[in-house]
Amino acid sequence: MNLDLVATGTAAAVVAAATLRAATPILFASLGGLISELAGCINVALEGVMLVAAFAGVITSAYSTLWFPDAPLWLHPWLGCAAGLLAGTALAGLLAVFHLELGADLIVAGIGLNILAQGLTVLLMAHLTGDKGSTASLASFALPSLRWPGIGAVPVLGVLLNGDEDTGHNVLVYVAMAATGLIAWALRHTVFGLRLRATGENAEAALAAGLPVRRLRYAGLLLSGLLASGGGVFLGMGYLTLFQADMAAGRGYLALAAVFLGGRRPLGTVVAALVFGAASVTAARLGQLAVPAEVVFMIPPLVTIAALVLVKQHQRLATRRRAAAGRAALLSP
Amino acid sequence: MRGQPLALVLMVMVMAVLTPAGAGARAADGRPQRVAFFVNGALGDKSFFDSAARGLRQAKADLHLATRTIEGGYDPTRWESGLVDLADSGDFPIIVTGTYTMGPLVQKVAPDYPDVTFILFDGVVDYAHCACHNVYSMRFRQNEGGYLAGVLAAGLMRTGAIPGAAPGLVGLVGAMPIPVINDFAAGYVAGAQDAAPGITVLRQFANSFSDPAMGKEIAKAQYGQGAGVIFQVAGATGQGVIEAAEETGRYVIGVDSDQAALYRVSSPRRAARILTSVMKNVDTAILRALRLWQQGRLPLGRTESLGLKEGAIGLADNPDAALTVPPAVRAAVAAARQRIIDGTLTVPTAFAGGRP
Amino acid sequence: MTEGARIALAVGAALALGFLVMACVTDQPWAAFRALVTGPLPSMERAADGRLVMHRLVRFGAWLQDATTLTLVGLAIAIPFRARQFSLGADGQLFMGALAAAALSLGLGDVPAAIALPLAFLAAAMAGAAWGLAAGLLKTRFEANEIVTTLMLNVVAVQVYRLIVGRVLNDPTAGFITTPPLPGAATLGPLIARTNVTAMVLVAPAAVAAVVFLLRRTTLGYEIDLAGANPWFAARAGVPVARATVLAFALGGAFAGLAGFHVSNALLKRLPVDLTPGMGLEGIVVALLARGRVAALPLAALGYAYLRVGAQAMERATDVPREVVLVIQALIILFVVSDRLAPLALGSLRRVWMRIGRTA
Amino acid sequence: MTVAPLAIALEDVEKRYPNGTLANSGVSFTVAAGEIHALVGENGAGKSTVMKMLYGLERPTAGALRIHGLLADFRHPGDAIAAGVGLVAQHLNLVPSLTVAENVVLGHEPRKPGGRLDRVAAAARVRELVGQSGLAVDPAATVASLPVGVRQRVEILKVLHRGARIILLDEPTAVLTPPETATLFATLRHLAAAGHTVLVITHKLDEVKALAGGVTVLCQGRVTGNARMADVNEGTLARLMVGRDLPPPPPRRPAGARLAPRVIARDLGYVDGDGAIRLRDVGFEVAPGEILGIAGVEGNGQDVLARLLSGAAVPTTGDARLDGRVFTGLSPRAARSLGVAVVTEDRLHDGAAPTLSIVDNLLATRYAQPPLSRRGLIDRGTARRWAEAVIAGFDVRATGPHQPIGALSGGNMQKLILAREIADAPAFLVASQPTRGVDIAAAAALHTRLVALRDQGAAILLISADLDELLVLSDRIAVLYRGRIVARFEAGAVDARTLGLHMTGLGPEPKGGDHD
Repeated sequence: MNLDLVATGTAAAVVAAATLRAATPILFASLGGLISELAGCINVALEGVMLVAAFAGVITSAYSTLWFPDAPLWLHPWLGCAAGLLAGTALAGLLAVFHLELGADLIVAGIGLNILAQGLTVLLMAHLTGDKGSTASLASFALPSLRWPGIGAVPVLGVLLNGDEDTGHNVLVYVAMAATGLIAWALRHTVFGLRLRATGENAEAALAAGLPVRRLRYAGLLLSGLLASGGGVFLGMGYLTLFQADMAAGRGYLALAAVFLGGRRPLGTVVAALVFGAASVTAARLGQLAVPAEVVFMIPPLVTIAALVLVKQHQRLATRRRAAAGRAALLSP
Repeated sequence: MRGQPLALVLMVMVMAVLTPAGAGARAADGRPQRVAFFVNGALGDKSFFDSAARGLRQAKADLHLATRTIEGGYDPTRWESGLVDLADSGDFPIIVTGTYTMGPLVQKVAPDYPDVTFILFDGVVDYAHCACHNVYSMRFRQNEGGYLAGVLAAGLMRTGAIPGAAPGLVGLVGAMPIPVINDFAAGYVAGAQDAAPGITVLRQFANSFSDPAMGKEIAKAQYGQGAGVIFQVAGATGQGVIEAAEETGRYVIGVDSDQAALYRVSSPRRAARILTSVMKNVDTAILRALRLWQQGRLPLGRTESLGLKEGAIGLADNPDAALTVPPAVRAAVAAARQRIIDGTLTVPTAFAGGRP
Repeated sequence: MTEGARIALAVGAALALGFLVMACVTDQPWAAFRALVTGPLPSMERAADGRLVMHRLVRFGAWLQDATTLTLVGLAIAIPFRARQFSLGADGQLFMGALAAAALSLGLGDVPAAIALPLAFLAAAMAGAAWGLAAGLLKTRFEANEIVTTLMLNVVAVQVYRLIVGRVLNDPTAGFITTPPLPGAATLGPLIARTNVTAMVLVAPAAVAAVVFLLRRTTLGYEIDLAGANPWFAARAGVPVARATVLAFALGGAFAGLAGFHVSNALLKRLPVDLTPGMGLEGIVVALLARGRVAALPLAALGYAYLRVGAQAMERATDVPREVVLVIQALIILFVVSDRLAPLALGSLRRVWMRIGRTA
Repeated sequence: MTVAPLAIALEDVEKRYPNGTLANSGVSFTVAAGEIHALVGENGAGKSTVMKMLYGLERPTAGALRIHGLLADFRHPGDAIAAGVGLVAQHLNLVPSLTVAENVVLGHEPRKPGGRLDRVAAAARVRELVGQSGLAVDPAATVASLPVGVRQRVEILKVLHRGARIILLDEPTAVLTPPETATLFATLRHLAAAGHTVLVITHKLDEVKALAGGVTVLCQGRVTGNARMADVNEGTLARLMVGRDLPPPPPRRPAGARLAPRVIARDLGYVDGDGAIRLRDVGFEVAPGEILGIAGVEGNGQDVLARLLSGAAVPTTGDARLDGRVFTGLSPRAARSLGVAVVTEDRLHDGAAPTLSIVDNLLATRYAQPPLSRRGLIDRGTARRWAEAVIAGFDVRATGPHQPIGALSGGNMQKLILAREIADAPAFLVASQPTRGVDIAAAAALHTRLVALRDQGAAILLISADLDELLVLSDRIAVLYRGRIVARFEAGAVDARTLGLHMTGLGPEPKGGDHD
């Protein structure tokens, strides 16, 4: 095999593996955003959900060694994971209560909950650890990585499947991929998916069909919380092994953008999330060149805008083609 | 019924207005003197502000001062009013604040409150253009620490002791290209070049002080290119660099505080990846300044420059990584340190016009 | 129940809950609470010679300064909202406005205030408007979701701002990344000593009045309203819907740009690189507290700013950390927008009361 | 005498909305099982509220509902469905992006293990229901692609799928052609014969007569009449509904010499974004003082024609001239400035802004010209005075010029829309479904206004699904079928049955050329 080809392939695989890693939190959150959006409830609180989930996960995994000193070591990260999912879902539940029960505007309530998450996590962290910045001083755990045995030496594929350090991808990376497939399938093929889509598209019709619209919306928002929590837990217990104030760093908003960029469809959303992941990896790697960091960080937003414009132009061209064909038919006797 | 809550609020407001301001504020004899620490940001950065806060806590214990830390938040439009409010309240005879950003604000506020003493760390006021007789400022020569880090990193690479790393490559991850960070970097690059001429220093900024995930990604990219050691000057973002070091089995140099100490108990494996940390001893510098102030010996109206010589800058000793660094490299670092203290070596700085 | 009473009740409930949080983190919750509620007000003290002396004017000033910015960014949200566009772009528009005002002020150099100020003012408004226009055109020409485009344009604006402040306008002698101080002629002087309360404090309500007039009395305002109320109908009736929508974005952007002018030429008088994003989001909160009524924006801004300055006062007076303030802020936002909260609470209160009455 | 078991019984039902509006008060009536019962009344009489209460969408504030003798306290449509009640609403409640089968089974889906939707079973179920009821629909079609008449069939199938014994229909014929109506009625009779109970809301009295066995009349929220169909005639019903006698129908235009045409449309064709031909070879002339009626089943190109003629869409081929000047292909505003006015088909969608005030709605077409605005400034005083004059002149029931127009009844809203469109004395008015969903009295008033405009010399194109309306008002009638004009008639020389045949494509081939 050509050595150059292997080198290029390996470099590409490194970037691909990094992209997967960087895209996973966004992917989780954007799947969540998609579900609630399809149920007719835009979830702006994804950012806060991720933050709360990361916090609860890290703190619980660290403290579980104190609470359950006799438990096997592998259990602690999973306890943290469970706590993170629970806490993030609870925050989404709060959003649902404020919107569905108390009549709060969804977007503003979402912003409010983001602020609440920002304040509460730091407040609690300071209260528990005496540190306002991060939990670096706590012995917290990461969720395990899955490594494909026996392919570490295989060029390109080894890097792709087992990551650039041959440690394998975090289990949550696989969960995210599985969740993507599952959600795409469930939305299309299950009764629940049908009902959820019907609720989001025409709530009145869903109500008239006897669907429990409010309960479906709760389900949409809670599910979106659960998924976004997955992203938060990955940030704190996979990507990193610590909680840092404000560590979601805008990924929740990016995820929301991914939902719209992906045309509110599962596959499109996944592609958009990967694009955002790739953009941030590019930003991390382009910095070696003489490009100002500011310019690099403009890439993801500009790509998003360009994509929105191009998609529209594409649709327009298709429409124009169809219309031209119709016109020809009209003019022919 | 409807008007009642509003009336209650109004009553509270009226009562508050009638209460005299700053009751019991001015320090009477025998009561601890009150020190305010104004943070133009928030605590928890694991390095700079946290270190300063540590100094204040130490002062509270050692000097029996009553300290209060006020976090001004990240919105710069509120810092001026925050500072003026502290000075104006009359509650605090001395106000501590830091960073170059606060310099011009102190310069603006201090002349209006001649009875209040200001300690400005890691920042300066222009004494030539302001009547700042009540301001003591100190700046740090962090480039000297950066230089030692560079000597250490490049020296270690030259030994070829790090498996998989390219010998001619070291890395640096910064938070943002601000002068203080550039100053660390300028010293680091100079030190690396002096120790191993022709060595390449990879440099990248994360564009954020608080995105460890980004820090980790950048560090992985640099390690992936072959860097064996990365000097992180990135605030909380740097925690990601440290994690990347652990995962890739390479090394990192911390900044501001002894960052190995952070992990020594919780994660010894990680601590072992931190060769050392370039210490910027803001805490001891502040403690010293407050002590001098208490003794009436604080040199007001001037800037003090603090570096290796004064003990304000230094390398932390990390026993966990001690075995990693060969004696020859240690010796080179020690020699460089001595030459800087002696004044035989001048480290380049990122501050325009040399010393501000 | 009137809207005012409902909001008062919601704020009261949020403060009460906030008080509980405070009680958990400090042993002097009452002092903290008092500081929060009375912080922004100046206090009077009888001096030794019997005269009344005003104290804490700086907090009062901070209140007005904050309310000024908030009113302007509130307008930036409220105007596109009239055209049913949910713009989140006030942030980017503010950054571009501040940048334009500062760049122009520096570029003009030594010219009289009568020239420098109006030009900087206009430059800020136009830069903000241009940034708003971009979102508007993306919406009308390409049907790009405005929530996404404005969020993305915000990121771009912040990076452009950092690029230019850091690499073009940078003052190398400053020791931190910032522009040089703006020329005195281009900056606004304080109306209250030792504060940055400037003429902008009058510009903000004037801007609100102008917008109210625009929406109520001009054909453009009518077009914006109609385009927002029912774009399909507006189009059939002959209203230039796309133009009205784009102009609503641009107009909103102009006011966010003015908020930028307020930041650069009145508050900071130079631009540091670390101007934090997020003020645009505050604009959304203000616009929603005002329930979309433009005339109510100054009131909402004053109320919200009062809370924020009170929060600072609280932090200064006690050991309550600033994050408590974030929590209270969040609670107020949540409670105020929860339309059904007050009736629900009052209803259950009444039921409890009746039950007590029955058992008694 | 044995009493048939009662399927529906309302006992002194009151509904007061939280804002204080009293929609129903003391409403009592009964419907026997297997009966087709009509609920008639003017718009705003409270008919729809009764339906909503029976379907669990609203809860009565006093009184009781009984379904098959059991007290029904529905909190949610699910409860009503469980009790065997189904509703076919006036604004059809379907999810456009889903298929017919998915819409029909929504809420009661056939499942496969694992919560999966059984699409095969769903389609089979729909085919089975189609077979039982005779309502022809393709289960795999996407609802968005179906014409309104077919969508309504989907709604009925939906109701049947849940096994409803009681079927509520709210104005089911408003969007149907005569043949479709006939099919629907046959289906309903068929269902009633099979033991279903049918409650129909309508205000078309001939339909009541043709369909129902019993009738209940509502007026202003109260029951004003309750009778067996055999005992009443249309006149008595109308009086019960309106509370007074109806005005006579507008006088027909005296036949005279036809003037030179004012509006000439030639060869109009339109292709939409999907490449579908929606209109082709449409040509007609309208003389001043003439009303040209356009008949057709909904979705055969009427909406496209109205849009082309009012500047909302650009024709792919052909053009139309008003007094010699081309006015198609221009913007709506430019078309209006040439003297074209339009009453759109769906007043809530693109005929008005429901949340805005009456004044603001009236302003929409004239705000940019004196005397309502000068140099970009709107003269609010003049606007208010104009609105007050319109409210008085058109007998609009409103609290004042600042009331949101959406709070008015359909008839009052439509009066205001017509008032706005004819305020500038247009040379050409395109009126689409001007009296759809409007009560009898308001419809009569609107007709009078249209005739008055005609008599002033305006050319009017009247597009309507209501054949009675077309026959009464038009001078000539053209029939649109699949985007073409397939037949043309002098109004006096045609009846509803013939029109209906042409509308469904069953008429003889069109004779003659494109122009008459």
